[in-house]
Amino acid sequence: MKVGFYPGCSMKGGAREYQESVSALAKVFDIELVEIPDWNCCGATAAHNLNKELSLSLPARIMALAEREGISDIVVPCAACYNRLSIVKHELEADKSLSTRVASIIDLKYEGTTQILNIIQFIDKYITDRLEEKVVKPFDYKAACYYGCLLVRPHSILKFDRVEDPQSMDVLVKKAGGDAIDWAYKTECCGAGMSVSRTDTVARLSGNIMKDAVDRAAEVVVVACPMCHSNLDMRRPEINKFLNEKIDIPILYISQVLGLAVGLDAKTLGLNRHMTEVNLPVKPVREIPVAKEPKKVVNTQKLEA
Amino acid sequence: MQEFEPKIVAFVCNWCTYAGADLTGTSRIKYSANVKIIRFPCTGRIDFMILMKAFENGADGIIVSGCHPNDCHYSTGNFHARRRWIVFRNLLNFTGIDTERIQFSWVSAAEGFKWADVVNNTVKKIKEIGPYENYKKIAVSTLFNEEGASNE
Amino acid sequence: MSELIKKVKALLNDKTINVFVGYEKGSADRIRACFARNEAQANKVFFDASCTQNLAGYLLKHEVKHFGKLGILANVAALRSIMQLASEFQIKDGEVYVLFANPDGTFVEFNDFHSIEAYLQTTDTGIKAEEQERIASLEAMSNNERWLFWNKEFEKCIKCYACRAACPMCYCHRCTTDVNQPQWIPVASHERGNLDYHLMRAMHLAGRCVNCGECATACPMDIPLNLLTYQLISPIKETFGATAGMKADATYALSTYKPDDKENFII
Amino acid sequence: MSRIGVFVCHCGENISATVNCEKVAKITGELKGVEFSTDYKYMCSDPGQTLLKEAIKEHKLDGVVVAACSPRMHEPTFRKACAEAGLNPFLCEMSNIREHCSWVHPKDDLTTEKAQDLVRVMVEKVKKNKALNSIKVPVTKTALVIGGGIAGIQAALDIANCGHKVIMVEKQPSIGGHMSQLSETFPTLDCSQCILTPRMVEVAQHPNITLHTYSEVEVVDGFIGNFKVKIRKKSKSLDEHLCTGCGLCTTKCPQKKIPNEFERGLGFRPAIYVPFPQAVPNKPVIDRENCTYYIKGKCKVCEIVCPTKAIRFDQEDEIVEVAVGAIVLATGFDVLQPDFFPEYGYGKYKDVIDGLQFERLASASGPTQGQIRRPSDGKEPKKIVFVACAGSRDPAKGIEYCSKICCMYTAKHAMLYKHKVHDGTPYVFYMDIRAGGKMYEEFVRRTIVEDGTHYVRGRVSTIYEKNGKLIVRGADTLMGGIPIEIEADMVVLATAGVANKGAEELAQTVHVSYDSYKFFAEAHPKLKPVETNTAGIFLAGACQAPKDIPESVAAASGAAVKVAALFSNDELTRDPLVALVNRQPAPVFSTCVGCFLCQSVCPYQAIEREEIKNRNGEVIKTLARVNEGLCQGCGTCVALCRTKAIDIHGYSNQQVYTEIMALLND
Repeated sequence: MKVGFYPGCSMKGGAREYQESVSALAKVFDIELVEIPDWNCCGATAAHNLNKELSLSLPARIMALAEREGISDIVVPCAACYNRLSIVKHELEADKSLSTRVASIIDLKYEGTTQILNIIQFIDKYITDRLEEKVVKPFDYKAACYYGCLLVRPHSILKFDRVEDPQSMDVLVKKAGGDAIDWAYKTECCGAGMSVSRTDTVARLSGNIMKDAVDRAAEVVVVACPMCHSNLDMRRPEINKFLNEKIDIPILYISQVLGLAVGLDAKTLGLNRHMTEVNLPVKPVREIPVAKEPKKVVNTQKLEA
Repeated sequence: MQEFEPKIVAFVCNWCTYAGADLTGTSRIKYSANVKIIRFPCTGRIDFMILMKAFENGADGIIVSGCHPNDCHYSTGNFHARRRWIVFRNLLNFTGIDTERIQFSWVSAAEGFKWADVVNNTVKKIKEIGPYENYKKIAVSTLFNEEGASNE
Repeated sequence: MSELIKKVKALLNDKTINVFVGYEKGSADRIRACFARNEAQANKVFFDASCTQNLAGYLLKHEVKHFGKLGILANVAALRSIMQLASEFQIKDGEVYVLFANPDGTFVEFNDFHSIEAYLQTTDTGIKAEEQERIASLEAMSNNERWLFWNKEFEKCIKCYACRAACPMCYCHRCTTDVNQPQWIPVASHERGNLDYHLMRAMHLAGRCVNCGECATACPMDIPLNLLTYQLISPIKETFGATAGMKADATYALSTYKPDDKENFII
Repeated sequence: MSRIGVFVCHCGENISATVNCEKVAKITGELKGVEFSTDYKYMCSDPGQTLLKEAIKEHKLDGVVVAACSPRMHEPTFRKACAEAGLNPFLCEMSNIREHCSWVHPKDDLTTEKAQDLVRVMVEKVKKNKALNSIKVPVTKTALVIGGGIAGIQAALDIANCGHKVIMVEKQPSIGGHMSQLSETFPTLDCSQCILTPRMVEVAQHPNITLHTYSEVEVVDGFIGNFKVKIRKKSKSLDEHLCTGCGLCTTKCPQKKIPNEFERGLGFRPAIYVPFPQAVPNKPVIDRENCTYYIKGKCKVCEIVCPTKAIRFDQEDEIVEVAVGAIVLATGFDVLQPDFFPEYGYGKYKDVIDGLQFERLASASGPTQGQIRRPSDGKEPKKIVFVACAGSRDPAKGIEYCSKICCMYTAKHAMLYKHKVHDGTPYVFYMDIRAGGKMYEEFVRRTIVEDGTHYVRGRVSTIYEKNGKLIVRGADTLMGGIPIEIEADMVVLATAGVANKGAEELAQTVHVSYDSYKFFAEAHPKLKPVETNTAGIFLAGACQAPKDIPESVAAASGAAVKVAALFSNDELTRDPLVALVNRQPAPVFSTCVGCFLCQSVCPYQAIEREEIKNRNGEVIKTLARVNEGLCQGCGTCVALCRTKAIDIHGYSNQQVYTEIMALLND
């Protein structure tokens, strides 16, 4: 099974562990991720603030390249890239003349036939069915699933399950053996790109998120966006300073959570790369209810940092 | 040479366009005398064969007009008419009949100005393209007043 | 072959049907329709790949109907005709025994409309590539060229009405052609009368034509009549989402509407 | 040979200024079949009409063409004049040579020629006209009112007070509807029950009203004046004649923990129950789904304790068939279901309730006897948040309309809360305050100014529970959109009013149209607000769109007047310009082939199936038939019919064909 893969900048830099964990997870499920050759920047926040055509052309080129390779599905783990690609696909679909114009700019044929999948849609389409049978180490933690904004909005285009109270990541965590808690900050702003320019704002916004998660006894926050991850993880000292507390729960990507559940080791999943140490408590083993042959019982859940 | 005065027949519904044309009159807005109206209860009543008959009998242009979508006096007649025209227009195009000579429009009872515009623009267009010689040829060459039979 | 004959005999013997509409070899081994009512006639029933006529055209014919319960050897076009006729309340479920001649040479019984619908979903019901090409080439012409093309074709028409007789959807007892108060369609086969007649026929089949092509096959003057109705199939499907002869309870594209039906010519 | 009269009107100078009327009369007078032609200054004047009438008599005219103004103006005038002269009014046609000719063209020969053409067209048309008689339809002077809420009650009483019989059908065991659940009503704060219950009793006691509660309409056939209706009376498991309504059974029933629908789940009821104390009829029904006897096969406590032995466990549903002449739909509305608001925790947190639940809490006869207590622990909420537009005006949620009543009842709720919890703090989140109505704006002002309700303009994004409090998070758009969080004890959502469950099915049963929200559609949004597109069926109240009590009552009275007007004659007279399916001698019977493709184009369900049977009673043909009582004469079926089996009076195939011929062949 081959699926196109668009890494974007963060997978190659700050969020290398995200790519590592997605690749490792795909491998477990015999999915070959084909990186789109000669891919370019999605334009991120900058392009659509500066130049409309540029902001359309950059993602269009990525999709056109994928089309040229005969790729029908592209998984875009970064929520920001996913957002840009999806919105551009939508805009070009709605306006054929714009689509023609963009095709002439990028000098490639653009049909709009590729499907853009975020990490959750990717997992749902290719992995979910086989997930439970592969779980060997249930991820037995109270997890707060944090969706952020770029994955779910605008609802009219992205059609994420329930815009105000999304569920699909919670479902995945539950399937991995976890306890997805009900909490209030699933889609609140983390501060996003203010990370550098207004660290204080990020500390406050991300701080509120972390506070609610911890107050509700979450042992881990699960994310699907490198930006959310960096704010909640890398800005932890600032967050703790703002809250005047010491919050030390880790932030994991959904791909890492599932990776752990299917028995991948911490190094493969890049857990060592997080700023906040991933130090999940060892839990007593829970019997896995399996119908067919009993799986090997693993006694300790040892995480290598 | 005398200027070409096209024969144009308008098939309109009683409730919107006929009333709209009345308003054109009440407002004394002038339009070309080439267009003559035949009243129908609803655009839904306008059989496609009526359009064929008009061309056959020497019409150079046709206007078909009724209530705007959602405004039909009978609530849905114009929706059915619209489907009929979509299909019929396809067929006419395919058989090489000049659909430019048929102007479909929605003119409400309040659109006296629009009616005058529709008429004037249609007359102008038909004057430009000239008489419908193609159709007249087949019509005239064979006109041995068969219809006389039905006119008691 | 013997299997088919055996089946027809069994059907006639146990009175499941009174007549079986199938194919037989006529003079000079030409394939023609047969109406088997007894063993001897059943023995002549024949089928091979050359048997392509849509026999559904006979289902509503008075001369066939009066035999009683009908059985039919159906091809895909006939199945679609049956569906369309059902949607127009001309055939009830279970009224006609349908034996389907699979392209692979086997025969399948369809016991109800539902199974016909299910089968049609899985099979190719579109028009043939060469017909599509002919339509495309006509569409590529100028308006005047098309006018001349059809004028030339219609000039040939002798108003024999074979197209009407062959069409499974032309089942009206009194065709508009035969209405004389008023005389909508001139009787004589002059250019105008012919144009009127064929435009009318195409409009009456719009949204109902199941693209069996019997009209063109039947035409002794080789007028490509099927193109007129075929050409309307894809716009009707694209604009209204309707395809004729796929469901027994389908709605007719021209007697339904959507408030937001799209057009680009009404001002 | 026809004897047609042509009368060309000058309309003062309105026509004659640009059209040579004398010439028109002269030229058209020479047309074949025209016996008489003249022109006159004012045809519509008394002398003009007299001229017409005398010409009809003198020249024995069998057709008349008046060339004058628009037929939309004076067609009735001249048809009446013809009728007075003994000529069938439908043999009179008008040529519009004023609006469509003299007023829009300059004075020249072309204009006069056009006038001649227009007259010629009508002369030829009138030759094909047929004498027609008005259609008479008998009227059954009994009305059916579906729904026993305030709208149904009002309509039923108004019709009954006009002296006509009324049959009322109510789905629930009691009439009263949503209004009986309300505590007090805006803007006067009078008690809902106090003003409603006398009306309910009046319905029960009115000699002209037959009440079927716990019943539903199953089939509606027929047409205006002549509907046949089947009503399913669901079994109450009770002999209503024997039951005295003592209520002993309801106190002894061992099943006591069934969520009470009337209290919207805030209280409980037994399996044999009266929905509320003032119910009409005040007799219990057994809820078979929850009754121990029907579940387990034994119990029968109610039967044992009943002093009059009125319980009937084996009672079956009864089908009642009635004939009615008019139907009033008054089936009301519903409010949104909890799963609509995951972000507001409705359905998840006990203390997030909807407006109707708050009504029950505030009602003196409610589960808390009118004290405001939160459902979770019974404590008095000290801080309460009301969320207006919960679902309404939210395209993302698929409800784009304004539910209209929420602004007012939310203001009322805040006020009632303040009257009951003096030290409490009410907040209202709102988008706009829509308080158009008599004393409405003043009422909202009172809530804000006198009762100190904090109105916050902004939407609530989310509500969640934290440390026993409901955190309501929103934005205050009047303060520059600053985020705002309120730690509330209770939240009341003004959930959108939506079409009642089953509205779509009912609309299909009674053959009326409905909008995309499943509210029933009126015939015209402005001029026919209580009529439907189906003649003889009317709308009252919130089944049409969200409405408050005064509006519902007004609409109900409006519908009642329409019914009364219909019932004011023994027969209904209708214009005969209707469609008809041709008839032929046997064995053809008709050229209709019964494809019924015409059926779905008819907006009025006027096309019926008619079975032609032979002497043995076997069906030999099924034909379409146009019901003259329902047909409104649009002619869409005529244009659709492939065999030309359907035609329409007034615009027949012969007539329009002749018009085209005449117009184009001069």
